[in-house]
Amino acid sequence: MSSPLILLPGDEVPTDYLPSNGSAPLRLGPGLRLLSQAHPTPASTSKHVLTATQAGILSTDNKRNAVSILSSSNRRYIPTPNDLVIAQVHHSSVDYFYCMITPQSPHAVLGQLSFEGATKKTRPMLRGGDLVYARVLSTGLGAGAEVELACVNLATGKSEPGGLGPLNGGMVFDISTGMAARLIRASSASAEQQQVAGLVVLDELGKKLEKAGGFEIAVGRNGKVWVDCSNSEDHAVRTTVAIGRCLTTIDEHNLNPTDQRKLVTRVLREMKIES
Amino acid sequence: MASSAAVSTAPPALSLPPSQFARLQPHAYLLAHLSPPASSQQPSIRANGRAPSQFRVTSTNTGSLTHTNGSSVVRLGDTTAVCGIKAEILHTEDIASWSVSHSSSSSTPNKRRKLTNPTEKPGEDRQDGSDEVEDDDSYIEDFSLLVPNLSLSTGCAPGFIPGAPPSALAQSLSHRVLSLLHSSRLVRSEDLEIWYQRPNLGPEELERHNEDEQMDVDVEQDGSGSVGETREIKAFWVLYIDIMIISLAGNPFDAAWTAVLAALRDTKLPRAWWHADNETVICSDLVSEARRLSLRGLPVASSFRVFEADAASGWRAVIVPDAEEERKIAESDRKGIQRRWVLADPDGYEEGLAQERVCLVIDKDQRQNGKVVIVKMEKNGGFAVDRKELKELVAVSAQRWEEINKILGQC
Amino acid sequence: MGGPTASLHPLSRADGSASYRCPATGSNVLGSVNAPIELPGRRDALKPEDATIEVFVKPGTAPGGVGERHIEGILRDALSRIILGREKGYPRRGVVITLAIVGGDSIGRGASYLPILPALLHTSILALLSASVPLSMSISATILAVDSSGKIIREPSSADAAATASLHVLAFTSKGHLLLNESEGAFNFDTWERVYERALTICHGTSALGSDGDVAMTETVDSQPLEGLVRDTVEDRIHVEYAWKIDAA
Amino acid sequence: MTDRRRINGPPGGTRPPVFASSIKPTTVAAERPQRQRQPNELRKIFLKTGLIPSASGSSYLEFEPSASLSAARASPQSVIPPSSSLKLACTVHGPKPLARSATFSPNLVLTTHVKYAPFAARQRKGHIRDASERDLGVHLETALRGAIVAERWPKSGLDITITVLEAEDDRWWADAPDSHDAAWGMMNVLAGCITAASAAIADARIDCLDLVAGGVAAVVADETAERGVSAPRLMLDTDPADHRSTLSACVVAYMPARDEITELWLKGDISKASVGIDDKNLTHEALIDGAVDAARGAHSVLAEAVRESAERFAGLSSGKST
Repeated sequence: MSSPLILLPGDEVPTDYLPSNGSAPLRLGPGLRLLSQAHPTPASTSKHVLTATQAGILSTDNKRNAVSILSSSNRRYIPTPNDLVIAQVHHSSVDYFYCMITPQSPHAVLGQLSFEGATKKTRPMLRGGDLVYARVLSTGLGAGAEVELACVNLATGKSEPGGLGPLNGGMVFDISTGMAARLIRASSASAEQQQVAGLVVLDELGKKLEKAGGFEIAVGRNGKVWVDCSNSEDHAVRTTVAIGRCLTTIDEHNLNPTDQRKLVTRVLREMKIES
Repeated sequence: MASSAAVSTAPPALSLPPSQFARLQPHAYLLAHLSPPASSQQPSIRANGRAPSQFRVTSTNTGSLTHTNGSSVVRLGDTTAVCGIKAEILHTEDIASWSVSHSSSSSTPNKRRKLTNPTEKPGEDRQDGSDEVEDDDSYIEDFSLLVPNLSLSTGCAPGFIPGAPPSALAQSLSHRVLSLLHSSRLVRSEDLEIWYQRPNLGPEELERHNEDEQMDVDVEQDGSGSVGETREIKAFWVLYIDIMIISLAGNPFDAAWTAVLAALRDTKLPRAWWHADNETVICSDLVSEARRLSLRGLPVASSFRVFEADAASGWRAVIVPDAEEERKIAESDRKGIQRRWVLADPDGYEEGLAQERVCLVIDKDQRQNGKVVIVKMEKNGGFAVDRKELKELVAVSAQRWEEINKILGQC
Repeated sequence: MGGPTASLHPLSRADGSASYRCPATGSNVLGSVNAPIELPGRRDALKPEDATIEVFVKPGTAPGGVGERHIEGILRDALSRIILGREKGYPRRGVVITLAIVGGDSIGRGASYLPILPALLHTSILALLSASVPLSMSISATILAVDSSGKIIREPSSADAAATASLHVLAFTSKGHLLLNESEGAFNFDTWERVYERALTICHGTSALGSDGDVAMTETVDSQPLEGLVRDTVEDRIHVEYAWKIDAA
Repeated sequence: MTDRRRINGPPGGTRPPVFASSIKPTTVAAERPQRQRQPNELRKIFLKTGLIPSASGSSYLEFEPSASLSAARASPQSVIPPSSSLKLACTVHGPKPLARSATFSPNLVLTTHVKYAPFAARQRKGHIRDASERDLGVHLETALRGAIVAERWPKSGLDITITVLEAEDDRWWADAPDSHDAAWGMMNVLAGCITAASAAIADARIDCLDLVAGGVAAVVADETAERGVSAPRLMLDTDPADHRSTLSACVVAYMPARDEITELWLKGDISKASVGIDDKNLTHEALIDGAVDAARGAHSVLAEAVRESAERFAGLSSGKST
């Protein structure tokens, strides 16, 4: 199973590609569905088959015993509960901030009190154009349903995972939703997972910019990445732009790890940022 | 929708009256009719009491509308179509593209043409002038001589707002009628041409010639070579074919097409000639001088829908057997339970329950012992009908042709 | 004369898009798909358990007319059979397919739409794949003309199409079902069966139903099956997008 | 001027045929049709309900062809019909909930729609309603609104659609169309519309005060062999093609049981006519009375058709319960 398997809708998933993790139930990810035999014929061996419903690469995860289809990476973002997004406040009412997740979708609501430690007195005063890093709480049902966001875990009252809340300073760059998903996976530690996502850029940047004061990054599933280098003093803006350039270029040209390293070196040299 | 659950319990012990059941569980209701329990010894019959390949009672009436050149009323069960044809005159001087080449003496415009006669070799037609004249109908398409329009905004069924512009369905039906009129080449271009003979012949002769020209369409126009110098087309008849669907209970296309067919057969065009002094076309109002159109054949339309037993297929994820397996399953169906039914001439209720549609337009070639000629074959929206099924449907449509031929012959 | 060519995702704003051109018939179509999207103002007409599929065909030069409404209906009926409108996120929402006829001859009043139908179908299916709309299977379609001597011409040019006895458009699913057939002109059933065989070979090659054996001779005439074109186009795109993953593996 | 939702004719436009006899009217035996009925004799009306099952109520109405028309049908001489007879279909849809956007209404909202088929008249009609068709719709709505018990159906709508398949002529075809001459045929069409709609509403089982019927009367002047134009006379249910000139005409929508008129439409001027002759009875009142008499006649046909509809409904429901 060295070469990746590309499936089209209606194609069956060959059984030898499935993770063989014994007893644990197989988890089906997006792009796949299980079909049962409607009219059993003696010829057919199995009663069930797995078929693809989207075109993409078959991706298997032996550890979690999961299988899914990786389809086109450049999709419009559709809010799903628990996604982390970067939203922009559009306007506010007494109870809610109305935020923009993507320009083409209706506004999402963010409760004035859904921030860590927020009370009527201490709630953040956000104005139109301000950015928040938030989690999708619910997407509602049916047409016209509102997407609800929160910057706090309602059960614990903490901003979990860390970093949720207003984003001050920095800059936002647009990337593809596929890239955003990869960045999230890559940034959530562990070298092994970075291998999975095929991204070394953050590591590389982190190493090279350590001396210059490092940087902060937040990735939203809605195809936005926020970068801030306020620690690097006079180079702050230049470094921020350099990081943004690296990320968007890698996204556009689908660079592999080797090229990513080369790119980082080149961009930093061009922007005259010492490493 | 618990229709799959209702399937098993459908036939016995209904607490609802049938009309209510039909509304609440339409799919199960029709299925229960089509697949009676084996023990009951009942034949498979549709909810409307027809056998699967049975068409509704069809009746036509022609010539009852006073202000038309030809008219018809066709009733296909509860679907009623009224078709009226009004002929108007298009002067060649009003045609922007009527170029010098057209108005010159040549009566055989050098235009593209379709060959229908399958025995004819390609390339041969180019030399044979007389055949060409008979076969060339490009005028009809090029100058829009046939103008069919179908209207559903007559209150024919709830859901069509009266006075609103034609719905997508009405537009689609209008287009299908026009495209079938073109592709079946039902109307002959020469029937619509109004000629002018320059008066180097005596006026009586002109009269006579015109008559010959227009009355005898089958006469080969060999004369066009010799007298061609002085003859030219001055105008065309344009047929405005308007179809009003007065009542819609399924299968509007068959009703509309039959109405068009009947109205065209009823259509009489007055004798018309070019009046050089007035520079206009004058018609004779004598019925004895008017002539009927000589139509090419009698293409008859038959529509079908496929009803599938498994309405839940959209819900339940089942393996869709590929085409090869499909055939094997179909074989086994003969013995066991039937899964799908091809319903001829669907009514409105059935149309709502069956997605897959087939429409066949066939004619019988009278010159070749009534050999079946398919003029149009449309199939869309499903997997059930394949080669074998289409072959059977052609046979059903051929029977329907006989029926319609008889019905139209009577009026 | 080259075969048909296609590309995925030429438009960046749409959820999915594709362009398709077939030099033989002279058709060139650009299509986009937006799905799932809210269809405001049509709430009463939306089906509660299924997606609403809308198709719009825009002719290149002339304004649209009744012919476009007809072809939109044909496309909608065919595509709604393979789109899984009941998958998560799709019920009560819309799948909107817009097809622009970019090049080729414009279709006149009441003229046949068949010559451009295969291109419209291919563009739609590619755009749907590019938008990752869940589908039960893929399709491929072709147009064949039969001339008066009974010879079958593959993908006739518009001039050829006008001079033939009958025209046939057939669309097959990737599992070999006949999803759509539109035939016009005068022909008999035997002729159509020959057309069917040939069309199946064009769409699927000989491997799909090679049981008869006698279809092998046509293999040389019809180089690459059209189903392969759809597959290759999608695979190429995925190879580009997942270069990082494929290279790493 | 192309309509993108319809199939259009040649862009240059077409002309209706011109007949040789209309240029030289003497050539063919083109004689004005003559009224064969007595002045107070009505044409027979064919009226049937329930022919369109998909509608809540429906009716089909046809006037008996005039003597000249049936003669022309029996032995056709000329392709130009001497006159025509009204044929129309009426459907009623509802009561149904009003559109979401509509404002609240405590009463049944009546929508009437009259459309001629393109082939209904001597001249081809357009696909889009013209002013006269709209006008007919308004007149029809007034006529019916007075008869329906509208408060029985709050927040509901009732659509009444009439398709005129064949209309009455406004005058004899060979008469020069005088610009001052009114569209007399429209009055007959309206009378027919009222009667047919009334039957369809009853067929849809909408509560009504009474069956409202339409009737037409006119003051006409005819040519006679001896003295040219004869003295104007009052006639019921006139066919405009039968008469040399129509001076005035009146159509009423009348409810016999209540002796009420819900709609009155009077056109033309009879002052000159009444001055010129001694007959002092030729007043507007007489004209209206004449129209009411004609409506009474139509009412008897209407009542019969509605009785039939009721019997069918009763039969249907009894069949259902068994």
